[in-house]
Amino acid sequence: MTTLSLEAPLREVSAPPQMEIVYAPPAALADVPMHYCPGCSHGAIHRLIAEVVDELAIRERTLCVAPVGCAVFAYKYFNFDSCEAAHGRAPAMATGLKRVLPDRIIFTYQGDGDLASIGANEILHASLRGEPISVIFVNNAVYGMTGGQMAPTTLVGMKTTSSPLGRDPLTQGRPIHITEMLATIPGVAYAVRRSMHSAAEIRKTKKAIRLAFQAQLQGLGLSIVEVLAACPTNWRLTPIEALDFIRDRMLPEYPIGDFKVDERLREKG
Amino acid sequence: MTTLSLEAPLREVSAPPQMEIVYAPPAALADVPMHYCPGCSHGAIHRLIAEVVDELAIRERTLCVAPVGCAVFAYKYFNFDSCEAAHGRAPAMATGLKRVLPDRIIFTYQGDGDLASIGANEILHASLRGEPISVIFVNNAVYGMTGGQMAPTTLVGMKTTSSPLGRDPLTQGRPIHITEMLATIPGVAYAVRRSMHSAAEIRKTKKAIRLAFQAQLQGLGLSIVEVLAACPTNWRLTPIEALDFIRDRMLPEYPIGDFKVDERLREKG
Amino acid sequence: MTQGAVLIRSDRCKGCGLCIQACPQQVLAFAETFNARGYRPVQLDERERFCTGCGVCAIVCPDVVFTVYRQPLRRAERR
Amino acid sequence: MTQGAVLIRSDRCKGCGLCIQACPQQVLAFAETFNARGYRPVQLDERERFCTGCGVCAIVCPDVVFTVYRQPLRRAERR
Amino acid sequence: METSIIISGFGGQGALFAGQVLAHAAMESGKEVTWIPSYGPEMRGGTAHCTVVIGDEPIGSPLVRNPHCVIAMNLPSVDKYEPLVAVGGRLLYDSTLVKRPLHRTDILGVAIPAHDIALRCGSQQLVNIAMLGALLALCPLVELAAVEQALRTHLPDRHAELLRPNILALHAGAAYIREQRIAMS
Amino acid sequence: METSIIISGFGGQGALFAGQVLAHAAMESGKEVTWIPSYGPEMRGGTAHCTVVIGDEPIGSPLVRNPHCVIAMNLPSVDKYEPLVAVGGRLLYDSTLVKRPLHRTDILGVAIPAHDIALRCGSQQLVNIAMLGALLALCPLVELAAVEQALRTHLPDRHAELLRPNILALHAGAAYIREQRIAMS
Amino acid sequence: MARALWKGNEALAEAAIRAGVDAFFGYPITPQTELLEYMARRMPELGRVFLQAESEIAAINMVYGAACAGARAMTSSSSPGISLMQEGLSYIACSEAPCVVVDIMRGGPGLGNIQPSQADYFQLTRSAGHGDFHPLVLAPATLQEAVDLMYASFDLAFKYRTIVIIAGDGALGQMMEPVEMPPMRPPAPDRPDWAVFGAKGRPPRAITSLYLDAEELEQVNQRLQAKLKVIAANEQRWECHLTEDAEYLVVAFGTVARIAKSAVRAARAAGVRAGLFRPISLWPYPSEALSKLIGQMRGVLVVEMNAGQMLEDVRMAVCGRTPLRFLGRMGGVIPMPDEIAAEIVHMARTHQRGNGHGAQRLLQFKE
Amino acid sequence: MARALWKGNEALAEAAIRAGVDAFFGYPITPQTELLEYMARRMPELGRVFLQAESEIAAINMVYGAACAGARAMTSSSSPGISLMQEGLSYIACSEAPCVVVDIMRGGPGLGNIQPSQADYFQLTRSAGHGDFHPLVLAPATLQEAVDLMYASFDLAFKYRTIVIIAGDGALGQMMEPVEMPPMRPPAPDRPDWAVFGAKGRPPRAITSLYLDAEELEQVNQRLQAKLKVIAANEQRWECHLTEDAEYLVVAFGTVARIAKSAVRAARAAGVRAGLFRPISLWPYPSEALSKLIGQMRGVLVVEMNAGQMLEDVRMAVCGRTPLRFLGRMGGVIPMPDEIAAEIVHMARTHQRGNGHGAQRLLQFKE
Ligand SMILES: Cc1ncc(C[n+]2csc(CCOP(=O)(O)OP(=O)(O)O)c2C)c(N)n1
Ligand SMILES: Cc1ncc(C[n+]2csc(CCOP(=O)(O)OP(=O)(O)O)c2C)c(N)n1
Ligand code: SF4
Ligand code: SF4
Ligand code: SF4
Ligand code: SF4
Ligand code: SF4
Ligand code: SF4
Ligand SMILES: [Mg+2]
Ligand SMILES: [Mg+2]
Repeated sequence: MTTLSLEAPLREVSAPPQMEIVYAPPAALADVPMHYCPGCSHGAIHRLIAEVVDELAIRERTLCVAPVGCAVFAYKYFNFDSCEAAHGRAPAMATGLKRVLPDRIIFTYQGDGDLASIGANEILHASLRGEPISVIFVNNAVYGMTGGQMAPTTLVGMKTTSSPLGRDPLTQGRPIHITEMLATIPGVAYAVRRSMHSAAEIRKTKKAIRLAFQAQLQGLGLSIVEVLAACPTNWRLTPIEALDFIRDRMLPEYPIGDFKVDERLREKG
Repeated sequence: MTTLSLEAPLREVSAPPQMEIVYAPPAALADVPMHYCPGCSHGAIHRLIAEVVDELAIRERTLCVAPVGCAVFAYKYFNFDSCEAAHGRAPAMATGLKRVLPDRIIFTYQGDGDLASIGANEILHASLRGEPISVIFVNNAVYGMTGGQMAPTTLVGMKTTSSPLGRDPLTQGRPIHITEMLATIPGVAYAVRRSMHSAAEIRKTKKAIRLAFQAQLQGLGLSIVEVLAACPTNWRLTPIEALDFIRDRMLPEYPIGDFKVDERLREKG
Repeated sequence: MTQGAVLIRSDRCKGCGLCIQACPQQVLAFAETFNARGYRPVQLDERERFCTGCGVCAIVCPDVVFTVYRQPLRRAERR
Repeated sequence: MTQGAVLIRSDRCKGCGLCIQACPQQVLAFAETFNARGYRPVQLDERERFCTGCGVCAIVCPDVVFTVYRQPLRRAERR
Repeated sequence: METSIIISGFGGQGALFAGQVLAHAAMESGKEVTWIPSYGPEMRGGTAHCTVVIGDEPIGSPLVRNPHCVIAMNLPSVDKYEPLVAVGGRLLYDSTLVKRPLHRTDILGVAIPAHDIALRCGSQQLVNIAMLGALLALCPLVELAAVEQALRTHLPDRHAELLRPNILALHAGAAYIREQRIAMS
Repeated sequence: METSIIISGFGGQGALFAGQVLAHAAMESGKEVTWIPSYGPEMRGGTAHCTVVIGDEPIGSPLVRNPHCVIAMNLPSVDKYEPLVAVGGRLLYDSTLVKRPLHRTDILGVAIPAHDIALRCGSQQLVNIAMLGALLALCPLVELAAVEQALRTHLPDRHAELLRPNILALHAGAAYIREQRIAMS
Repeated sequence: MARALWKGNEALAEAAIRAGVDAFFGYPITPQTELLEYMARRMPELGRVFLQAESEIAAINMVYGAACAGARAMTSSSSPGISLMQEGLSYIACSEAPCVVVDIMRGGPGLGNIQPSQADYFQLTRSAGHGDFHPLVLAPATLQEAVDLMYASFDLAFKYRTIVIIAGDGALGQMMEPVEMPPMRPPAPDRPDWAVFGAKGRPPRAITSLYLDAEELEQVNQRLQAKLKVIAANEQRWECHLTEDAEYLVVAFGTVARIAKSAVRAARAAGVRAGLFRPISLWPYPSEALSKLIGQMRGVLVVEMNAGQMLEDVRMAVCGRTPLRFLGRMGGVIPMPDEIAAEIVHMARTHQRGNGHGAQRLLQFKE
Repeated sequence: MARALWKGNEALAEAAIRAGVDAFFGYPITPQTELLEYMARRMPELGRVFLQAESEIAAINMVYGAACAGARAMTSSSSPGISLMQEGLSYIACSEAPCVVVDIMRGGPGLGNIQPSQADYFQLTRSAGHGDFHPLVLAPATLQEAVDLMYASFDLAFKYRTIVIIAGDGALGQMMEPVEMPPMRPPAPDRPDWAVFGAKGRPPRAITSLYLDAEELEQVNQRLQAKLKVIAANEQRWECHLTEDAEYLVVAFGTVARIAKSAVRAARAAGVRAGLFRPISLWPYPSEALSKLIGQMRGVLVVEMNAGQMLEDVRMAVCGRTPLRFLGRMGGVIPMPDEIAAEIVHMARTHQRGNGHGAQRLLQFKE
């Protein structure tokens, strides 16, 4: 009933007769191919954000702030306004935007190198101020874009191009738990960790992103969703092995959980 | 038996006959007047450090790293080697020193603006790495040197030159609790808060500084002593009122306490 | 069982295989040929009629390859 | 009571008064005159013989003004 | 012609404020004027000084090496500025605090018991304005009335009760000079 | 004289490695050589290419606009480089993947069933070296023996089992050209 | 409006407010702090944005964000803080987000001190960050001029979509002088058509400085360079003082220039026909105007509070035609009028002795 | 030792190791990252310090700390990362802590791209931070030269207590070329007598850049400037290629210079007597050497991968004596030999037409 089409603008193909669409690419996502590696979680996370933006009907007042990292082209993939931030500075840039556009929905989309290493001060202080922005924090335990160096989130013993013998806690420290840390700050309304390693978890990730945006809509403070994400390329695993790696290796260090949920935050719809 | 001497090199006066010295200025402190305001806690904290250095007999292998802040001249007051760091970067500079001088005792001496605002990323990552340095963190709830602006540690409602109506948590956030936050990090061996508001508390502060240095001597990880300190000038209080301010206003926000004490840390002597 | 269908934008597929592994009905497989970007895209295999339109493939696909259809409930009939 | 004594480096004193307030024996007071840096330094007052050499003044003083002496224990006698 | 005045004393003695009052008075009198403080990281305890330059044309340098007039409110200020005062210039100092004689003979040194005058006017905090009054009696850069007006406008509200004493001190300082009949040159 | 070679293909096809092998062989043969890759943030999936310049004098530019030789392992590479090859230059392409005819007549286009040759030698991963063999049969820049040696030294240990197949593919590629008797000019 | 006595830093702040600044983000640093403190008081009163950032890095990136939304955004700092803003400034320049930055320079390098300095001249005019760009740099010599330039700065920033830097020094920031404040501007009109504020009723926009393709980035650079040429053609500002009949020219900017004015008058009193050329725009440098004056000069004295930075611009304008002398004070020392006057007179005397310099350069530090 | 094929970034790392680097602190950034990755592998093997810092700011301040202890410390980065190091570099310069920094420049401004560029020329030579200082900047054109300069860099840094910057670009960092590696140096001798490492048996030392008193800071600056003069006198490096009989001179550095060599040969083949002047030290700039050559030239072509930065140094050296032409490619575009050769030939042809330029400047971007 469905055919394998090799080229052509498939968006324009009409739905098979008598069938209803149960899933279609979200309108808030631009209809262009993404540059990510096969099996990279970035694409799916973009999609979840776009779905949430569509569902909340806020596409026309949403702004994305994405800094460098593999998602450096995020602005090409979203169907709403965006700004590109310098490495680590997305929360500062988002603060500037939010302060002059208090009724817009501003979110940052940051990698773990970006948010937890060079940019930890900016996220810390945005949290302290309770800046009403949402933060999508993609933790893939490495610097993806620059070729798989150690990140502050890299697991102990994990080999990367800058920890060739495996991360040694004695000289390189232990993994950082940013979301738990930010959850202790009064200005943070919502701080949770989710994962991309299975369809069920992806669904929960989407719900969390939705709640994060809702926290902002309700003006409750900063909201952050840490998402455990696959970087098959730099982990040197197949996409499927990469999901297993999340489940078997990352989850023990980074448990999924709700570290802070503001009471006033009720999921609407 | 003791006379009030108005000028003269008093160090050279011999001890009154038949009396033993119960307190003399520490050898690790240079014999020069300090530039601090009357009643400023910096001077007394310097003295405590020098006493600890003398007691541990480590003067010849101790290095101080002090960044800008009112204690910018700390290097003039200590009788051991020092480096001046850029604003907020003392933990990075100390890391550089410690990595090439692993058997030396390196401590940073940082104000709250320095450590908790511009330099929060450097202290966070030095903590994550478990860098075996000691951090003396002087929290006087303001930027002293630049004239009393709001710091991340400024109390809610407290008026400063950059929060003239009092710190408003809605736009400026709530006070940061750096020491509690760092205590959650595995690389941190010792994280406590002390105060300078009375003789008894000052004694406890000294003990904590001693333990912090001992943690370093034992190679246990990063040690930090947050010290609640008076800035009468910028608080626009008399020195005595300033001590009351610490007790009545700062302690409720910043309770004295041991947030982390590595088990291997036994007070020796 | 509900009758489903999926539209696969093969030009977008990068052949990561996540959908193949996730599809509860196991109706997806790699094509023999390559797409323009050098990947072997996913296609429905001969068991395609077992597709339930559950949408799991769309959920796991990082490259937004799928559109998923389902026979309207109740009115759906096994063909 | 132990007999104590303090040496006050008045040129260093900034007149903050912390020692005056902290001295358990209340034997410290401001001088009438100013020191070279424009502060009224602390001095022992007429009750100086009550100084116990407890060292509290030295502990609270931010400017390292004090050296504290005490009659060796046991051998101390009230004069 | 530009006239430059340096006012110097311990932090807290109000040297900067006296300079500002003079600058306000000069501006309101239609003169050109600049005021510039010494500024440093020590919040208190050091010496503080400011430089005021008054003229009829826009002021060139707001800072001077050799001031025409100096008001020195403590000994370190006398030590520092005595060698710098321009030849023929004036050095006013508080003779209550500064006991040493001046060395230079090519300047006019004027000892003013400013501390006493200030106490008589109600507070030792008035030394600065008393000395400003004395300076203006010696060098009529602006009318005392203009200074009075500047005090009225610029004394911070929280010190409102000090307005009258300040005005008193201003005139007392000036009167002291007049009584001494120190030559105005 | 400098000769420039661009090797281009999908990421993972080993274009960069083939270039390095050629560069090593050239250096060991006493030539001057440079190798430079395209580099980009996409870790995989894009096309990758490298430029090798071989000469007798120190190499000037490691990059060239109009290469003398191009090895194109996929269609996008043919599309990109056909217009750029220097007049009189060579464009070798994998005729298993690229079906379209070349447009230019002022260059020597050589279709090589590299995919087939590679499969015959044991793996589709050998396309790169098979095409390198073909190139060297066309343009004797270095001896095949030098390439063999370079393969021996530089094939990563984890791919040791691929050494023999690589050497096979090298010669098979060269042999294909010789069999076709394509003019060496 | 009547003249009032203002402190430099506060006058700059008030002028920015009257020019309609929407948002101020900053971090304390002497000798600039009063500007921030003034903003802390006034901006909230007016319902505008004031935020003390956690660092200069955060401050400039907040400015970047607010500027992307089309707001009139600014920050202020002093030398070490400006160093920390270099990456942010480079991003802003490439994105063409308009903004205003105040640099109240202090003694360096390093922590240095808090005294007046002009040693960031290169950093401001040549390389306010990596890559090819120049902010528009304006250097006032009086508080009135500081206020007027600040008042004009947002218009310039938005007209050219450029960074405008007001380059002052500790003396300018700390001094008081009578100023006539310009009137309060009405709030800014509509959001500019390049800004991002939500893609309502229009296609989405992205503000970025990323152009992975070299040709594409070259085009962006060509656009930026073309814009810089336009700015260079339109925005050169300078003042000539007593230059009509001058034989000896002093070139100085900012605080040094006003001091040099006194010196020029003193030199004339000593019989030397001296004049002053004062660049107001440091970038674009008023090279042609200076070059035109050079023909008539027998000597040129450059005076700066640095080791000779603007000197390079003068050298390029003079191009060997006249002997050049340099007086540089460093580390926060301010050259005094008598010192400059002495240099002018000395230059004239040396020249009198018939000592034909030709293209020879005399570089001299006060040593 | 025999020649081996090295990748630029790795060759630089190995050369630093053989020169005895004690400690490396860095942060990943394309196109420099392989240098850091190589250090990550090799330094721990040798029992030396490798640390990936949390940011470029931390990295340069770690270098600062290690350098204060007298260690041979270094970092490497690319343009945006170098921008972030400006404050640290300024502190280091004032404290005279010796260290080595590698900048593998990429396209800017802003995030730009990762292609080769030379657009940090000003940032490296003019203002590597606030205040008056210049690092010693060395720009290799081949990997062999990169290795040799890197090998020499620590000696230079310690001799002058200065910052040495190796200025490369993405092409240099990414390319492979045969290199003969110098031998491994024995470990460094005793700690220098200015370093801090514990006041054992000597009075305490402090390393600082703070001099609150203006006169004191001026003296520090005078010492720094005097040192810079010595460096300027001793350390100018350049290469002349085919200049003896040249009438037309190309001036270019780094990667562009090696490309220009091919172009010069091509121009000669086309009958134009072209030569190449290649500055190796960008600061100090070899002005006198260039100036001497100018007399014989009928035209000078400056080629850079930027909008014309070194051009200013050439302008000052040429001083109006010869017509000047500029070819600048930006945004990561590398000028090709044919393109440069065409410019040279065009310059010669235009000139032939008897069109006497005099001091006239011809600035041209590739537009
Ligand atoms: C100042 C600066 N330093 C370094 C870089 C290089 N860089 C780009 S992205 C990145 C880190 C990417 O890692 P992460 O944030 O985890 O994102 P990912 O690619 O893994 O999604 C780095 C170091 C840069 N662009 N700017
Ligand atoms: C990059 C930079 N920004 C700002 C400053 C100005 N500055 C000096 S010290 C200081 C903060 C002082 O506060 P704190 O660290 O709390 O120390 P305190 O003076 O209160 O002891 C600031 C902002 C600077 N020197 N460098
Ligand atoms: S390198 Fe990793 S994070 Fe980056 S696109 Fe590839 S898989 Fe995704
Ligand atoms: S301003 Fe405050 S912190 Fe600084 S010296 Fe004075 S009292 Fe101490
Ligand atoms: S909709 Fe469900 S059953 Fe159908 S292909 Fe997708 S995953 Fe398989
Ligand atoms: S998950 Fe998407 S990209 Fe991956 S194989 Fe399936 S359809 Fe292709
Ligand atoms: S030693 Fe004790 S009793 Fe004596 S003066 Fe000091 S505090 Fe008072
Ligand atoms: S505590 Fe010290 S400085 Fe303060 S008054 Fe007493 S002696 Fe003087
Ligand atoms: Mg990552
Ligand atoms: Mg503080």
